[in-house]
Amino acid sequence: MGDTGISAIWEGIVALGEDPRMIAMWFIAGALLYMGIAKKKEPLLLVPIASGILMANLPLGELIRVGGEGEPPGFLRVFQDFGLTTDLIPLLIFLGLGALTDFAPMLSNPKTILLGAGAQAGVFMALIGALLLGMTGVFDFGLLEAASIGIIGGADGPTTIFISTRMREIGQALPDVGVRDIVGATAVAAYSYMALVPIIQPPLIKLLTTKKERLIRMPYAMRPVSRRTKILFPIVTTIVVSVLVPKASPLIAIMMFGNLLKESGVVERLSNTAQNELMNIVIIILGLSVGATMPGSVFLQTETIAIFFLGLFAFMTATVAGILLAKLMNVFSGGTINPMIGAAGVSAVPMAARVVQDMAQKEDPENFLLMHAMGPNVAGVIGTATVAGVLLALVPALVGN
Amino acid sequence: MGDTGISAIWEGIVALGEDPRMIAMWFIAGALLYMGIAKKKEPLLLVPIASGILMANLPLGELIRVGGEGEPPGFLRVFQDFGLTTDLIPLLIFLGLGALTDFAPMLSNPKTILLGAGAQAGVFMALIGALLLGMTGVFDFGLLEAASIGIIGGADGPTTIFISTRMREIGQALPDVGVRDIVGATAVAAYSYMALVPIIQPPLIKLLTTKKERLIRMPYAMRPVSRRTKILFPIVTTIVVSVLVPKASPLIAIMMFGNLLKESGVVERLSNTAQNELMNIVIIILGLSVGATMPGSVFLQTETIAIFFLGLFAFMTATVAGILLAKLMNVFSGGTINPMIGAAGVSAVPMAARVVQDMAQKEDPENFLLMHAMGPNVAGVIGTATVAGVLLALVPALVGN
Amino acid sequence: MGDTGISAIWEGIVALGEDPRMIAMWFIAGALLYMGIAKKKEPLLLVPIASGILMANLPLGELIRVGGEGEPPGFLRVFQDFGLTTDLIPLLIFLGLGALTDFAPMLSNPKTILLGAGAQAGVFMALIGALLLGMTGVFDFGLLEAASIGIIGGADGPTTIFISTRMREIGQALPDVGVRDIVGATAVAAYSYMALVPIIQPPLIKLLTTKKERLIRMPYAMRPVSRRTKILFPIVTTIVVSVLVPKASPLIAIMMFGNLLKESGVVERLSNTAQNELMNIVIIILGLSVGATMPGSVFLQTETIAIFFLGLFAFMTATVAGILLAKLMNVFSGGTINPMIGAAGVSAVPMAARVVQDMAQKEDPENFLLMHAMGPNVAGVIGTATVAGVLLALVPALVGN
Amino acid sequence: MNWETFQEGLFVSGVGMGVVFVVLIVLQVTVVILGRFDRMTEAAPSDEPAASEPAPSAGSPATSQASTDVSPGVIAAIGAALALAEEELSPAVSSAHASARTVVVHPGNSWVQSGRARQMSSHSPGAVERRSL
Amino acid sequence: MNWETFQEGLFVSGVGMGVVFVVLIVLQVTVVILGRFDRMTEAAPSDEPAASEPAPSAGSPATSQASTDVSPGVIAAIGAALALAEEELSPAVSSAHASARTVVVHPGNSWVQSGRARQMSSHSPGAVERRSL
Amino acid sequence: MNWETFQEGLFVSGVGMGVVFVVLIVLQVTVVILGRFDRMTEAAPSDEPAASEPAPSAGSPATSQASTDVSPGVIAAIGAALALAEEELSPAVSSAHASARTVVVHPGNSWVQSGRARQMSSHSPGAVERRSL
Ligand code: NA
Ligand code: NA
Ligand code: NA
Repeated sequence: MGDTGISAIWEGIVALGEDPRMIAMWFIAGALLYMGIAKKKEPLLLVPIASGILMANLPLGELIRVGGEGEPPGFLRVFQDFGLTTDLIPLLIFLGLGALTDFAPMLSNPKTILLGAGAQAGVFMALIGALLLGMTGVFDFGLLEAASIGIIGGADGPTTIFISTRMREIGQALPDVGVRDIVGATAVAAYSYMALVPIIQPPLIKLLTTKKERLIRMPYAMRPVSRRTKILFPIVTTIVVSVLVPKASPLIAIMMFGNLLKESGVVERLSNTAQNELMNIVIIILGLSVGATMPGSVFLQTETIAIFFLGLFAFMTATVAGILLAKLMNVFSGGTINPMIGAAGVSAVPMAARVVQDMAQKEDPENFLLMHAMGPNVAGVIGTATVAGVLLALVPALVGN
Repeated sequence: MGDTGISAIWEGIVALGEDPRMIAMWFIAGALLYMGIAKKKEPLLLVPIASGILMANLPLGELIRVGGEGEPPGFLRVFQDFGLTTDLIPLLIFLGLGALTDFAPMLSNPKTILLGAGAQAGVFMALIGALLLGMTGVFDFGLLEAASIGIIGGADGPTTIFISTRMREIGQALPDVGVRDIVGATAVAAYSYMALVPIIQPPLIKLLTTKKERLIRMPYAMRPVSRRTKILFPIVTTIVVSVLVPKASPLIAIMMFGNLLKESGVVERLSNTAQNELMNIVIIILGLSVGATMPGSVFLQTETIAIFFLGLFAFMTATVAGILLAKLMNVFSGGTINPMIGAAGVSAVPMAARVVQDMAQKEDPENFLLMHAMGPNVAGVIGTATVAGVLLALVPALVGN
Repeated sequence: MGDTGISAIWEGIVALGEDPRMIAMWFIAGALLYMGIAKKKEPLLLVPIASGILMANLPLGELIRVGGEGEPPGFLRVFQDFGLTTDLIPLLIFLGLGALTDFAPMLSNPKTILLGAGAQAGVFMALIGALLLGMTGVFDFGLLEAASIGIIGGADGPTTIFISTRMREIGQALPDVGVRDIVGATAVAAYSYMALVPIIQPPLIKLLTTKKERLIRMPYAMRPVSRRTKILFPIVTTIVVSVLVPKASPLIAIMMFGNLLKESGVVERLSNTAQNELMNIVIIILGLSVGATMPGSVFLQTETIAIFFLGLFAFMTATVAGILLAKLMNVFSGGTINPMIGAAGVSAVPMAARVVQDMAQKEDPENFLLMHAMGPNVAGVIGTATVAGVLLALVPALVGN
Repeated sequence: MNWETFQEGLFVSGVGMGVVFVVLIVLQVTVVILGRFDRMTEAAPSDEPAASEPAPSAGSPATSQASTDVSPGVIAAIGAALALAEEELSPAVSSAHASARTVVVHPGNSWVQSGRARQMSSHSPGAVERRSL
Repeated sequence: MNWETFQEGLFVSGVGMGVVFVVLIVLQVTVVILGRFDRMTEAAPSDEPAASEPAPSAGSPATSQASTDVSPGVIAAIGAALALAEEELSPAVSSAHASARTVVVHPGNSWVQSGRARQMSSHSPGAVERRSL
Repeated sequence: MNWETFQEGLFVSGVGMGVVFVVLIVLQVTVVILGRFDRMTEAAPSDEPAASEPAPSAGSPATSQASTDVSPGVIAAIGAALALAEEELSPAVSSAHASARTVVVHPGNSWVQSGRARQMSSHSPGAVERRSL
């Protein structure tokens, strides 16, 4: 009895001494909380994610325990099993995002849609970069990990979580394949760099565009978009993308369903709930669950550093590719496209578009590019979902061979 | 590698070619969206249901896949398994409906309660009709399917979904019994005809009532209902119905709990959430889940046409039976009951009651029947839940023999 | 066929005759509804709990059935299995409570924190009392039951439900240990006595304090608390308590996460949802689930009476211990602490603090003690969560030997 | 499919219609009784706001006739403890309650007016959306 | 890790970029067509609000070429029953609908203005919080 | 039930009360330290709003003493990369932040007033409903 009691009293401190990586993770959680709260960068996700990291690094790990002997799985483990592993939570975020997204800027200016494709090159540059690092033997990256790292370049949080969870699960289901759990690292990288878009992009934009290009005005008397078009767009997009890339259909169909709730105009109460209460509940669960994938023993690996560098590389190459494609289109369109809007193709809605707007106004206060940049911006979301579908279709088949 | 890639690229188009019924279902989804969005008929359910149909008919069926090999069950499959098959979702709708329903018109005018019974004849007429069609050998309807089809006549969406899911599950659990999956067809029929009540009922009402009957005024100085009665009613009803028809207790107890939240007046925040946010979340899940029961291969059967005809027949016979009972009561009450209010017994709250109100005012602008028609209207909901309990008690026992 | 039908028609009445304890439970449910609705005492929990009791005591128990043969588990059984047994629901309540709690009164006046410890003596007095009753051989109380009964003295509903569910599950998982299901009894006792705090505490306070002591004024020019401190407090508390009492970490970490959502000020939409819509949904599920643990056959035992008496004893000894500790602190602080605020250490936020405020103002209308009493009040919540962690760490180990 | 199934369908229909009428008649009687009780208390307003609630408590001896392993004393003790405990706490509460009663006792005209108002406004979109889910 | 994996990565990248361009080009064409259709109906406003919707229904014979065990007649019957049933119910509804159409047909200036307004207010905190989850 | 169980109960009680006092004393000390820190920064307001946050980062070498297979350099690199990256972006943000600080530094009187107001209004139904779940 005495032994039981005494060991129980000290067990927290003992556990901490045995795995001091927990303490290191407290500081990482603190840094993310600082970024979210003091710097107000992506607080909606960073505060829950950082809290999840903290909860996953408390002695004995009560909140992420597997359970058994009368003890249920830990609070965060339940969320992970029923929300993350089933894709439910990232897809419900997509539902809310769909209900929040206004595709009108893209619909009224269809030629900017293509710019959403260019920026996806960042995904594949980072994927190849990860494989190259894997070939050095220092970092343990296979095709599954490379796909998860690459998708960071899509600058889309839920898609990143969706793909990295899928890749981990697929790897674990294959008997002969090892896979690292990098869900937390890729998610934190994605959200961190989305927060840092206003720092990452401007130097690259300046480097790759001439002042004359940046001064190109684009008329903002855009073509009006009928309600019918706004309603038909999500329906048609669901069908088109799903036929061409069936594995992208969950992401696209659910985002477009959310958008249909909004644009139909007849189910406002459903649209509001999808945007607000349901979204908030899901954000809390998503953030905590993702944070909880990062016990120190999982996160504090050399690979994590590589993931953060590759993620930054992905954001940068995506920006570069977007701008280069826009420059090309500018040439062919007779100088009517400001190449800066190509940088908005990296998604990170609406930060990337706002960066373009700010840079344009700095050089010419009368130049309003926001609406033109929103086109590639939201097209980039569709582009990244498409890329996710391609990865889901090809990677497991290649790895499974 | 090349093979894997090439087959993956075309797999969506190939799958579509192999099962073009998907394309047919897109048009059905489109028709339901048109009814919901352009015609504003039952949009809250029809928009999600139609979207669910669309999602269930995309190549490879990613959203309704069973899962395995590192892939979780599809988004809609998860909802179906955890929401529809467990009754959770239809019952949560009942919770919200209870919190939305005002039983005062019924409580202040108890003699109209009985009119909620007459209209239930429509359920059983359609049930027998389905069995007769089954006897022709053309349509594959047994007692389980007949019960699911009959309940369409209850004009109550969640009850229809509840019963048809139950019947399907019971049939699948019985080793020697085959059962068709007609959840989607019965649900779409129920909601479609509820939307069409203003078209279906008026000709029947005109046919079965004389102008003199339709001119009967009913005094609207109704007896006040005390708060105590409003609070005791849901409690007593739960007990009475559950003792008489135990299998109806989930539907009744949960609807009455919702009503108690409202009428108690002390838990407004719970009542509001049950009516709004929770309800909206549940409606989205219910609609998508029901829609997802309709892949083309399941829905496009000869039986589906029969279900739609029998559903219409059920609505019509329910209306006729309600009117005839009201005529009878009018005779016995010395001409003080306008027989039209019998038609409101088919539920479809509040459309059926409003049809009666409109027809009364067309002939006599000073005749206000809405509150009198709301009595049978809400009593019809209790009646249909009772019928559901009877079906759940008798049908499995009879089929299992 | 006739037999099946006839037995089905009477089965409700027959079941009622076979177990009339159901009827007794209706009156208990009625008494709780009366307390909640007419007396407006703790209606948020008592109305759902009483409704859950009613639903668990309907013939055939459709809402709490285990399921099988095509029938899913009952509505309330699903909630119990996925919400109560997994700790999810009590912990989500803690999330909302954290987002609702203002720790500023405690942070600005740290010396009152210790008063949150004294009142925990009530927990252990009741625990020992339960064991003494168990030794008489009349009541079947072992250490598991005694822990569940003791925690009633924490005056904290979700913690009580959390511990009594844990103890039940731990007992059921141990092959050689019997355990009673007293979740419902302890929960009802906790909420009932929380409602009765304004009756239970004043006589004890009067008995144990002199008029001179009750007249002690405490200055209300409290030290301001910086936003940084408010933000750091939940983070540091999570770490400190979790290191010292790892088994308390779920309760503390999640409550503190809720508080961080509020105090961070940057995620207001998440904080609002945690306090409102999510909280309301969880309250409904919690109340119904807890109520549903009380079929008459489980609740109507001699042990239940003992639980209610021990619960009252726990509240009383907690109050006494809190006051005595405050008297001691008053002596050492040179007469600057009004001993009445010790009674607020029993939690029951904010009733216990308000009792102190009311009693102070009755004797001296210029004496404002509410903010000083709120310190021990919220510290008592942390204290009770700590006690819960100790119980979870020690009791299973001792019982399992 | 066959004749036997059809007979079963007829049987279900007969029982079903019968049960529905029985249930709704019982409910109708219940509602009438509740209404009578309202008018009784309206005529002679009592100070016990929900006298109907404790009353059945007294009627619980019915349960003692059955074969329970719990004595009615146990039931009565638990029920009574709960029922007694919450007797009047503060005059403020009970007076607030009393004024609420007043509203309940004489709500006649206002209710009718609101009913009429509801009839008039029944075409508002809010009313339309309220049901049919 | 090895050379083969690297090649697979290159293959995935090539296919991926190709598919993304194809998908977005197809979407672009679709949007252009939807826009053309808008301007057509703007030029000659028709009384059929969503004429595009029933039209494809007629196009469904395409399905009959495949090996389904359901005749196109069945499909057509179901689709038509649903589509026909909801034809105009009351003048109130259709006139409300018509006025909604008017807004759709001539939204030009107001839309541009609101777009511009959004540009100006794009730094408001509400706008910032809206996305990037 | 037996004597041994009773002894276990006493043991649990003793440990429990001891741990509760230890935990709350540690918390009390923590809160006092946080408060001291507030008054320090109040006396000499610094421009680093959350100087306490980076500080522990420097203290992380403690972790290097233990047997981890990760060098402290790795930890420091990750932590630093995250902490450094978000340094000031735009003057608008930092000035908004600075004004928020001002409120934090001198909230004295208003807080006391609001506290008093809360005392006065503590009987409102909203306040009552807030807790006790
Ligand atoms: Na993107
Ligand atoms: Na009905
Ligand atoms: Na406490």
